[in-house]
Amino acid sequence: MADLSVDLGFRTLKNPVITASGTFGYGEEFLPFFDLDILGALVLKGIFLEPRPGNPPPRLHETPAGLLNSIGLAGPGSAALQEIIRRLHARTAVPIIVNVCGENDEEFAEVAAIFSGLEEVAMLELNISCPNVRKGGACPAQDAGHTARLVRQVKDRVRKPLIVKLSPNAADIVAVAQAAQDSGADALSLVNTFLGLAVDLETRRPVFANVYAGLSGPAIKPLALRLVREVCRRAYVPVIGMGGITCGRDALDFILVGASAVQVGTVNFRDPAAAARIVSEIALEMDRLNIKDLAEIRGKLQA
Amino acid sequence: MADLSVDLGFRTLKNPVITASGTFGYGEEFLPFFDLDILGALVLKGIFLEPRPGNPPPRLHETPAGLLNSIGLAGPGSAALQEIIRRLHARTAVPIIVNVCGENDEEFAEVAAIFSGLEEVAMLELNISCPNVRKGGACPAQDAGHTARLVRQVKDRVRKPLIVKLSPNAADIVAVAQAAQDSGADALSLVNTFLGLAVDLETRRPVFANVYAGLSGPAIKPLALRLVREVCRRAYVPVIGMGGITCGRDALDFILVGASAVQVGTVNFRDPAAAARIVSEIALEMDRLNIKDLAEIRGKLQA
Amino acid sequence: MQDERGLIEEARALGGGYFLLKIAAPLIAAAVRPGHFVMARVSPAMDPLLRRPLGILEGRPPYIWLYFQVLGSGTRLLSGLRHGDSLDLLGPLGNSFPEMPDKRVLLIAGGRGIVPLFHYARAYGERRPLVLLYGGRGKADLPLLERIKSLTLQRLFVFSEDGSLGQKGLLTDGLEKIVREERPDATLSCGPEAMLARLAGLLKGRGLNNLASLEARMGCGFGACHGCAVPTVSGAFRKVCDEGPVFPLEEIQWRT
Amino acid sequence: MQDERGLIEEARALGGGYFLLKIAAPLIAAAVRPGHFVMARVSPAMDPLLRRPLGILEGRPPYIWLYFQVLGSGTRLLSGLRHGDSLDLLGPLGNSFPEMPDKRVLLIAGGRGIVPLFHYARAYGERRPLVLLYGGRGKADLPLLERIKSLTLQRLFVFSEDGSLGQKGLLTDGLEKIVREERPDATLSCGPEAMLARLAGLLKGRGLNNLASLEARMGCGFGACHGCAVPTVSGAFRKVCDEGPVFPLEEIQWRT
Ligand SMILES: Cc1cc2nc3c(=O)[nH]c(=O)nc-3n(C[C@H](O)[C@H](O)[C@H](O)COP(=O)(O)OP(=O)(O)OC[C@H]3O[C@@H](n4cnc5c(N)ncnc54)[C@H](O)[C@@H]3O)c2cc1C
Ligand SMILES: Cc1cc2nc3c(=O)[nH]c(=O)nc-3n(C[C@H](O)[C@H](O)[C@H](O)COP(=O)(O)OP(=O)(O)OC[C@H]3O[C@@H](n4cnc5c(N)ncnc54)[C@H](O)[C@@H]3O)c2cc1C
Ligand SMILES: Cc1cc2nc3c(=O)[nH]c(=O)nc-3n(C[C@H](O)[C@H](O)[C@H](O)COP(=O)(O)O)c2cc1C
Ligand SMILES: Cc1cc2nc3c(=O)[nH]c(=O)nc-3n(C[C@H](O)[C@H](O)[C@H](O)COP(=O)(O)O)c2cc1C
Ligand code: FES
Ligand code: FES
Repeated sequence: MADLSVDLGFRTLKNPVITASGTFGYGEEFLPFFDLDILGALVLKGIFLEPRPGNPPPRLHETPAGLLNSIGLAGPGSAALQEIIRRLHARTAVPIIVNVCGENDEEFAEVAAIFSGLEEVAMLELNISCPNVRKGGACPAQDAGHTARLVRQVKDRVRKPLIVKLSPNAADIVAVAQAAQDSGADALSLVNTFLGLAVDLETRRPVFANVYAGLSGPAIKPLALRLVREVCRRAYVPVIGMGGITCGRDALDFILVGASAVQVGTVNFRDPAAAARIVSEIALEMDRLNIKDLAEIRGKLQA
Repeated sequence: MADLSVDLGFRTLKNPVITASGTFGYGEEFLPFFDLDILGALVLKGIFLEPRPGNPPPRLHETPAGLLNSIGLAGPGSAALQEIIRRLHARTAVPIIVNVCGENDEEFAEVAAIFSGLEEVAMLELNISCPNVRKGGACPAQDAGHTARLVRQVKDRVRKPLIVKLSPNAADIVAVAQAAQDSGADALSLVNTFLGLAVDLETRRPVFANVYAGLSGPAIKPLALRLVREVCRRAYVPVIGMGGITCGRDALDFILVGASAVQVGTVNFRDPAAAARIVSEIALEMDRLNIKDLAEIRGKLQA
Repeated sequence: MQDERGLIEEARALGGGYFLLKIAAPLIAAAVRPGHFVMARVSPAMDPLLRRPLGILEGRPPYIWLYFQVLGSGTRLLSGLRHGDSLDLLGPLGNSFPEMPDKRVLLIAGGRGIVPLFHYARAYGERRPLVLLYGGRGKADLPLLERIKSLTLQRLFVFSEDGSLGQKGLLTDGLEKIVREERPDATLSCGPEAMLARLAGLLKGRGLNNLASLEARMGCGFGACHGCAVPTVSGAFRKVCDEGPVFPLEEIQWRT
Repeated sequence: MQDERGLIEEARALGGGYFLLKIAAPLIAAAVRPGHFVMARVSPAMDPLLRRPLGILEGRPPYIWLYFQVLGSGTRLLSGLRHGDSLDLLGPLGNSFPEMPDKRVLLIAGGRGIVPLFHYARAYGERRPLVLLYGGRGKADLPLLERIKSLTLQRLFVFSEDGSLGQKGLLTDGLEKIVREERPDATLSCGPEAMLARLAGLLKGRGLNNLASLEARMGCGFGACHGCAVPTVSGAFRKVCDEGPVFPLEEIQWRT
């Protein structure tokens, strides 16, 4: 059988399939569906220092082959999450990645430091790209300078590998990617959701209180794949690609353009066992195409 | 019945539905399906000075609720198009808009000048945003400075109203919009297609010879609607919104965020009578919501 | 909770845009209780992308019944299912209405809100007297009435806004009198948000145990996306899919 | 050209992923000629977004027959159609094979490429002798054979790569001999691109009139999108949908 393992430099994963933040809850919601050890890793829902209620409903709006969300990073806060992580870790050996959020740079660093100190956590993913915190969708990942400052500040406070998650809404995502890696990011992940808008003609208001929301799902895959390729061409740290992946073929597309691993998001809602299915589909597809090892195709797009 | 007419300042359209360039051929292809006089206006497929063969196949690739195209602006050249326009004009009274292309600024101005002199042409749309001409998808509309220069140069040579078509791939579409209007654009239209990528794992090559291609269709609607709103907030000239419109409701969403009129693109392939259907759906929807006149809702999004 | 491929045994159009499906889904049928729902995958393609939540009208292993109203593209696709087709279902999901033995229970159903209450009456109606208040816009909105007559009910009150069936008016118009006469200990309700909000007002301070089953847009149906949150009077949000869909009526912050 | 809602009269699975639909579509049926195709809308939802091109196997007003192979999501959805369902069709589209009376015609069909040639034989076979060469990977790939026996053909040659039906081998392997023996004036062909490319080589310089029906990815099917272009030997592109799908074999620039 094909070798699905992935060497990130700082860590090896048994396969490239990671569940994406905010789409896999706190892991335990998926225990009824499959053994989480099947995954390469999982990323928990984004966490702030304190508990947050999240945005008022509606929080979701379906579009053709896409999903707009404005969850607003509802969550129990970092103290409660530590408990959840311990509980989860007792039930699975899958590497756990904490998605670190903050309203300001100090909070990012604070939250990162907390989870850097937690034995059960394998890595941190710095979510500097959530469009649902500030009105209008602004986030640190829209600016290379801010990203550099923030990553450095966080990096100083943590000892775990740090993945920096990028926004497709940046004017120049490649510049932001470079800023992040030059400032110490151990890996990059992209894309977070695209800023989108839905309106309600009846009320003449935006569907979401926050006006804009983040678009994810199969609709964005061609756009995400392009951005991941652009970032991979300049990145010297591993890149984790995502955006609209629904099957093994989709995942391999991201690896072909240079991603080391992938994250699987919205499809988890449609099909709770999707991530496990994608792991086997990747293996089957590799066997079919006689690919022994992911390195054989990683970044091998001829263009 | 509701009043669907649209006053663009320089011209009145009987309704806001315009068929988008490249998705409505040269008009005549749709004569079997409906009376073109039903439309507010139609835009012809983009034209260069000389005939162009277009890109090699494949030129299309379907994605979930979206279409990637890399037609490469195949076309008969401006001399032949004049004949086509005369023929079309003899069969319909619908305002004809010529989508003006160029490999360089001079060619844009040249083509614009030619069709500005043609009586049968109502307006010009300057396609500075096509991602399928240069490899990598670059186009003048990615840069405010280039846009300003080019629009001024074209404006000097034409007497017909000039619509400037913007690219969603610009780092700052609002800045480009401002440059275009400040340089004399009579109206703005957006969005052209989003840069996307599809790859073929079997051959390890991009699906398209040009690598990137343009994404259109319902998949992009939430993204397009946001960009149109952003541009409308700063525009003092009329804005023509488009991107993924498939029904009257979609069209009215764009008007609610501030568009004066809309263009209907990819859906014409799926449903050749779509544009005519959308005109009636708009009227029905306005009646249902007791909207007498489009001005009642134009730009009236409460956010 | 099961991820089960159901087989359509019977598909019936009931008129007025309402449909009834009888589905062989033995694992879900074996576990279902009144108030539970399923998430149904409406298309093998990516539009519609998400599953749709549907209450379970009745469960009699190996079958479950779904009853739904065509609203948009998801329910339209479901209405095209025929005998022999299959349907991916996730369920049973959510909490459920408690049995409350020895209590006098009033069931209040608006439109398609009949689903969990029908289930309740089917499951528990033979063991003690139940009163059902069922309302809709008009006759076409109440196509389940024939089937309801097969339930064991102590009393049935029917309301229609246009008077085409039962008493004319909103069911909330008749509520006060019915509560006075029937003296229930508890009410179980399901229906449009405006109806539930009005019920909350009418039932306040009467010392009854009022439980309502809510709807919300759902991303996943099993607690992972936090998309289905509803505000409560305490200011906190609750997830309809796994903390509900049944909540104390008083706990919800009604928007209307 | 009509935008017509067809009604499925009969849907049959033929095994091996092949399906046959009998559709009441009187306007299209009245106008159809061999070589024509339709664009079928495969979903009311937005994925798949585009219609799919399918050749017309036969037209006998008010019916047309479609024969297709499940390849991806569009054809999979079509395979779920049942008696009583409807299907939006645009057609008939494209040019067609000329009748060529008084000519000895050899039909060459690879796999699903049988469709326009079956149609041709049905329409013109009774008026003069036709020879059909039909090939596929194996028996499961040639499920139309039974139906083909109902055609009036002078001779029928069957090839399968695995030898499970007819002669073992590619149909192009047998071509030379058949051409020598049957002495056709013209060949009409349809099949995989590799087969057509090979045919072009084999038939070159023999003075025959060789016409082939091509496939291409289509956006619209009626000339508007320029998505279906194929390169010709002159360097120019031709649109398969409205300048084709039938072209002189020699005119096409084969990629293989
Ligand atoms: C727990 C639960 C149980 C349900 N049980 C049933 C049932 O037994 N029978 C039944 O007919 N329906 C039931 N519903 C409602 C059903 O889920 C929706 O009608 C369905 O999802 C609509 O899907 P659609 O694709 O047809 O419509 P869409 O195209 O998704 O929507 C059509 C219109 O309805 C609005 N809408 C859609 N879903 C909701 C929602 N949840 N809340 C508010 N507005 C919405 C949309 O904004 C749109 O305007 C239930 C809902 C929940 C949450
Ligand atoms: C004029 C014409 C007539 C046709 N007649 C018939 C017919 O009678 N019966 C029949 O079974 N098929 C016929 N086809 C082919 C048929 O249109 C395709 O098989 C169908 O569109 C595939 O759709 P899908 O959604 O199932 O597959 P998709 O998901 O679209 O594609 C599945 C796989 O096939 C590839 N593919 C899809 N379409 C094409 C194409 N046109 N060329 C090359 N690769 C492609 C895709 O890249 C993908 O790998 C015809 C095509 C044309 C152009
Ligand atoms: C409901 C929802 C919640 C999300 N929450 C988070 C989050 O907390 N942190 C984060 O970094 N990304 C979050 N995301 C973004 C996803 O992790 C992912 O980047 C994005 O959805 C694109 O991948 P997909 O198309 O596979 O879903 C969320 C996405 C969705 C749909
Ligand atoms: C096949 C195709 C060809 C196109 N050709 C042109 C063109 O020639 N000139 C142009 O300005 N836009 C062109 N476009 C872009 C459309 O006019 C429109 O901006 C875009 O498709 C978004 O709208 P839609 O989602 O409704 O299709 C083309 C789009 C498609 C799909
Ligand atoms: S629907 Fe996803 S958490 Fe409730
Ligand atoms: S398919 Fe659109 S031009 Fe041929």
